[in-house]
Amino acid sequence: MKKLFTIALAFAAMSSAAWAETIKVGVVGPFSGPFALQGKNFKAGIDAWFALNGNKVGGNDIQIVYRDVPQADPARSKALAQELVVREGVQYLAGFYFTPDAMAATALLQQANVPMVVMNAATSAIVAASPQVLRTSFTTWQTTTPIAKVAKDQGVTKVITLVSDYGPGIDAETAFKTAFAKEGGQVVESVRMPLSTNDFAPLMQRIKDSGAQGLFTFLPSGPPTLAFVKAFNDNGLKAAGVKFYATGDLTQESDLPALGEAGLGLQTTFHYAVSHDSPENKAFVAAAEKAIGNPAELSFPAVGAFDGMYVISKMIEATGGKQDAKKAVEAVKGLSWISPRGPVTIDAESRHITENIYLREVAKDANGKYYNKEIQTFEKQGDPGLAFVKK
Amino acid sequence: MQTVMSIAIDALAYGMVLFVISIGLSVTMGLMRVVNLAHGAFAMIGGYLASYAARDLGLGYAAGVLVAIIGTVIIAVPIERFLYRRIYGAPELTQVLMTIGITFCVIGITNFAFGPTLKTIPLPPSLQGSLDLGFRSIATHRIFAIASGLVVAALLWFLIEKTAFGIKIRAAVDNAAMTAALGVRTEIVYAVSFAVAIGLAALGGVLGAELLPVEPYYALRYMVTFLVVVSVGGAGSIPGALIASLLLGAIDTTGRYLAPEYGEFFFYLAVILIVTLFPRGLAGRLK
Amino acid sequence: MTNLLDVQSLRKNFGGLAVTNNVSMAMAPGDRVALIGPNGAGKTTFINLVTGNLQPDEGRVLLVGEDVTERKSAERVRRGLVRSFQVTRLFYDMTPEEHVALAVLQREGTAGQMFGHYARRMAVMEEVGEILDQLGLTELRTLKVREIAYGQQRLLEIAMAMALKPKVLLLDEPAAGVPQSETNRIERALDSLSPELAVLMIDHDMDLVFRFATRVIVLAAGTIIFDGLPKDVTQDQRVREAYLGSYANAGTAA
Amino acid sequence: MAVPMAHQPKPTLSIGKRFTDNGLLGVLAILIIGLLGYFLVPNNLALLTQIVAIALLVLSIDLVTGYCGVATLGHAALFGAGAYAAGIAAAHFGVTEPLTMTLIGLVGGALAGLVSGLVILRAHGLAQLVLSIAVIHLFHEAANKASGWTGGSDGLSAIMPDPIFGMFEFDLWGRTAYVYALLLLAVVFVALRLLVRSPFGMLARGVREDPIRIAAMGASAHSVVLRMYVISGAVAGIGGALSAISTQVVGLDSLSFTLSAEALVMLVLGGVGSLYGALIGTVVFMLFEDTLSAANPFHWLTIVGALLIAVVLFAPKGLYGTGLAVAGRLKRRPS
Repeated sequence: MKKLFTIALAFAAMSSAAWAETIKVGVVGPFSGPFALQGKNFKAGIDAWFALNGNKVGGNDIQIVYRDVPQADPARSKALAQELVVREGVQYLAGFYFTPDAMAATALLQQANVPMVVMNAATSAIVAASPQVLRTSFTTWQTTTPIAKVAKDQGVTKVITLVSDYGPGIDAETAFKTAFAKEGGQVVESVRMPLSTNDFAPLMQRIKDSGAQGLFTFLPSGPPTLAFVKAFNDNGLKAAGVKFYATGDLTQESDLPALGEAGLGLQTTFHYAVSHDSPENKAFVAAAEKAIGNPAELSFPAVGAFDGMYVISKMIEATGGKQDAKKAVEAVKGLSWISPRGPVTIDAESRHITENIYLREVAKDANGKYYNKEIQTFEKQGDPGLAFVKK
Repeated sequence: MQTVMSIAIDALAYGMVLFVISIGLSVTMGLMRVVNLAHGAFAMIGGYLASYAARDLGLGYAAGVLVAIIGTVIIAVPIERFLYRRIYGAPELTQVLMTIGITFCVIGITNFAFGPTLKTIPLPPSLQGSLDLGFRSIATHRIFAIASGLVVAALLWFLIEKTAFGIKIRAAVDNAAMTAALGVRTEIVYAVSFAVAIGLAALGGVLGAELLPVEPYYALRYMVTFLVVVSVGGAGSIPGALIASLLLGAIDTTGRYLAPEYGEFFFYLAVILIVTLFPRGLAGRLK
Repeated sequence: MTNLLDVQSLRKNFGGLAVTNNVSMAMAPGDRVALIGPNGAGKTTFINLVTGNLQPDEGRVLLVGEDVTERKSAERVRRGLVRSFQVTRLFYDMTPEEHVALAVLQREGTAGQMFGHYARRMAVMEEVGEILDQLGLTELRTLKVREIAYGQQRLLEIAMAMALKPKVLLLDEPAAGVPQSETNRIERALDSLSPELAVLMIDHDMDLVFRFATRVIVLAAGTIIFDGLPKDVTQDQRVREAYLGSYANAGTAA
Repeated sequence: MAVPMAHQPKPTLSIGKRFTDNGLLGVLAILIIGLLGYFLVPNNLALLTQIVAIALLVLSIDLVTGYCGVATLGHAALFGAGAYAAGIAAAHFGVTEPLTMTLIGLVGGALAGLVSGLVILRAHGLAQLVLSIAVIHLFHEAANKASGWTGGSDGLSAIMPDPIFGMFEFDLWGRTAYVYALLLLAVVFVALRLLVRSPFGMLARGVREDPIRIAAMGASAHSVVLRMYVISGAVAGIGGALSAISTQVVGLDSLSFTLSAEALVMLVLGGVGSLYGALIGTVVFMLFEDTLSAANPFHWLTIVGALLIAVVLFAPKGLYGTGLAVAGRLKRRPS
């Protein structure tokens, strides 16, 4: 019995040895189901990176192995991550759209000797869960905090917050309240909406009744944002001059055509706009649009994936293709480069990305295409949420 | 008082949208006795077709609605002929398996063909904007949805209660073998009923698109809502579905206004209460 | 000696229609009563009221002196009031052996036991074997009920009732649908019932009724119009009217 | 087997029959196939462990759906309750001994079974289905609200089970977890085998076919099904605890409508009303899903849908039921 087992193990070891010059990267994300669009953007970002940089780093081929977790499902995410490490022999884990999925997989990293590059999941605590986690996306705290300043600067002192009742929504609510209080503003009411809300009209009535001058909201990207914005306009709040503030999740580029006229003028803060004007971004967008097929589908997870691949390539360089998670992570601490979103740095201490946050407004270009127009830059923003992570 | 009025209007508008989308399911489940979990899939197909016709081909809203209804029915005909006909009268669980399978396929194919982004159906200028009621404003398309809902309810009631075809449907439901023996071709009755139900699904998908946006996962996302409406109303009953839609719309809307945090609890506790009190649906008691 | 079953002034309306109208009757140990009456007289409703499948609007049902009107039908069964169904209600995926064994176990109070197989218990198997043998079902004991003939299913209904060892047994048309060749099995089974037991039988088969019953009750339009000896029933004027009247009206009523 | 045994008043059970009756054959099959899995895919044991956990959920649905005829789309409530009970015990109260955690999961699941049984059994048919949907949404929302205990939508992590018996540590390869899972499944399977063949199991089958008949025998159909719901909760709870122990996280998805519906689909796929059907359905569906979604993470859902349709068309009694029928026909032909 034991002998058989040893043989099986030996086989497993041999097979990974034989593939040594191909370095595998396991990417876990939602590639089917309701969030398939975001998974598609992961892939587009990664493909764009390959298109611009080739798939060799220092003589090693990089191969991506995709695994699908359609909806937040930590048990499945962990099982797949485990399978990627043990069976596929991946040296890097990456992707992770949802926080619980990322959290679940962090438990494996140390024993597996594998670094994890979070390409989206936006809860501050993930990087604290293991010293082998890096993040190339953003946190909800990071993108929310600046909008409080924007509101104050526009003379708004009374705000009502409406957020979806789940982790990121609650994060956004807390972040906004904290930041807005620091600015001297007042949050008159905080409402949490169930994720399954279809009809937002009654909530609009609540906004009206609260007497707030402005609204801060956080909703997951996708169908609810459309209904929410339409309800805001249809119920006369826009006409009444109530200011609308949100993070960029609400105006992600792939939702803009659906929002149409209703979205015009919405102000959001975010780390990336597809329209960002820089040579790096032009190259990236060209490659990513080609990779995704339909340019209208390109959205923010792609840039997180693209930069994630950059960090992974640097780690491969630093270790010469050998599996050594500690050395790899050490090598990219403090790493700075020009991302399609602007200048960024992997913070040496938190391993989270420091980046510019932009205030953008939805506008229409000459071809009638809607885009997020950057109008103000908050430079070198770290993650204010880290201070609140329970140890 | 204004707030109460305002909530009442929201409740009515939401309830009527629920009605328009769910009534087709009530027909398949009540009259044809099929647990049709693919109802949302057909509504979604309708939405996609309308979006394609109205937005991408620029045919306009009215044409979009027509294309949606006719197109969805055409797509549904072979599905009825080759798949549904095999599960009429089969155990509920078999029907669940088959219709979930169909839903998965539709989702996958839509995702492949149209991509995962939201699709909108551009409204004609007359339905855009909102109507000022003095104390509040209401979106014009919602008024349109309310009116359409009432028209659909009336037409359907007329079809089932007052026409020869309606008699055949009701007879076939009561006793298919006996009806067949009387010379009624039940498979045609079933096929036509199915087509009507699918047409209603497509119409609902289009009319409700402002509230329940069209995207590939639509087919599963709202399935539970439709099921709840139909069973609370009593499958197969038009007045039942109407009352259930309005009632659930009212509960949902009030719950979301008064205690949005606990809106889910509010809604489902109410469902449990209603279903326990009226196990055969609201219409089961009204008769 | 208390009556085993005592029905007092039962009344039940459906809508405005009195289906059971002030019905009283009693049965003592050893009684063999036949309940007859024209179609629509309310016989099955009466049985359902007695067993608790329906709740009466007025009146009481006493079982061995205890008022069971408010009790659920299952509780009445546990107190010894057992019925068979007019249309067989059986478990079509189970075998006759399992049916009877289940009834025996239920009577013993061990049907809720969550381990062990009944076939391991000699006493149970012996009793099951006896009952099946008595009704000529032995050869079919391991077939699924859906595979056996309707007449045999009727016999199984009676077998289950017998296995429950009732004090009062209500048989709703036990011989309906049973081929002539097998009715004698039913008769023999009925003859073998404990003399302590009270039996109420509904049937249209007058031969069976007269052979079996020591007393006949005639129900018409929800009211008892005759309660007496079998030999007197055909002479009774009201009974004749009820039957002939119903024939006369049959054309318009149907 | 189906040939009537003429005049055999006291059938005694042969050793061979007893062997199959108690499901020893099934246990052997579970262990052999399980160990085969261990050696054939030694590096995907995490998936195999997940399959076992879900198999327990599917067995649990079979108890109420297959044996008692209750329609439910909310059974994950029982599984999730077990998972959260075990997870909360470990993360908040430091109960990290795996056997104890499993036991806590069992109790949590049984309680959830009692609660949902009390609600769901108040109606029949479609109404019952809707009640079960309401129940799962209420459980899900309650867990989302109680984020202090459950971690809300971020999931409950920091579950660190001790080594089993202080000897076998939960390793990266998932060997310990898998062996533990297989043994749990074997034990549960034997227990359920005994249960469904016991007088109570017979009573339950009777309820499925005709609750009025059961009442006419003096038994209470409601109490039978409610008891079965509690047992079913215990089984699902063990599955949930196993999932919490082996993956060391519990997410809201374990209390979701999606999981309930998927598990029901697996059951119908395998064949309702037989323990083997439940096991086969789970294994086939999950392996199929895993292979497909690995081969094509983008479009596998379509193929799963097609599979379900094919099963309804060509194997209407489920894989196991139809397999048995085909085997029976083949066997009968030569004689």
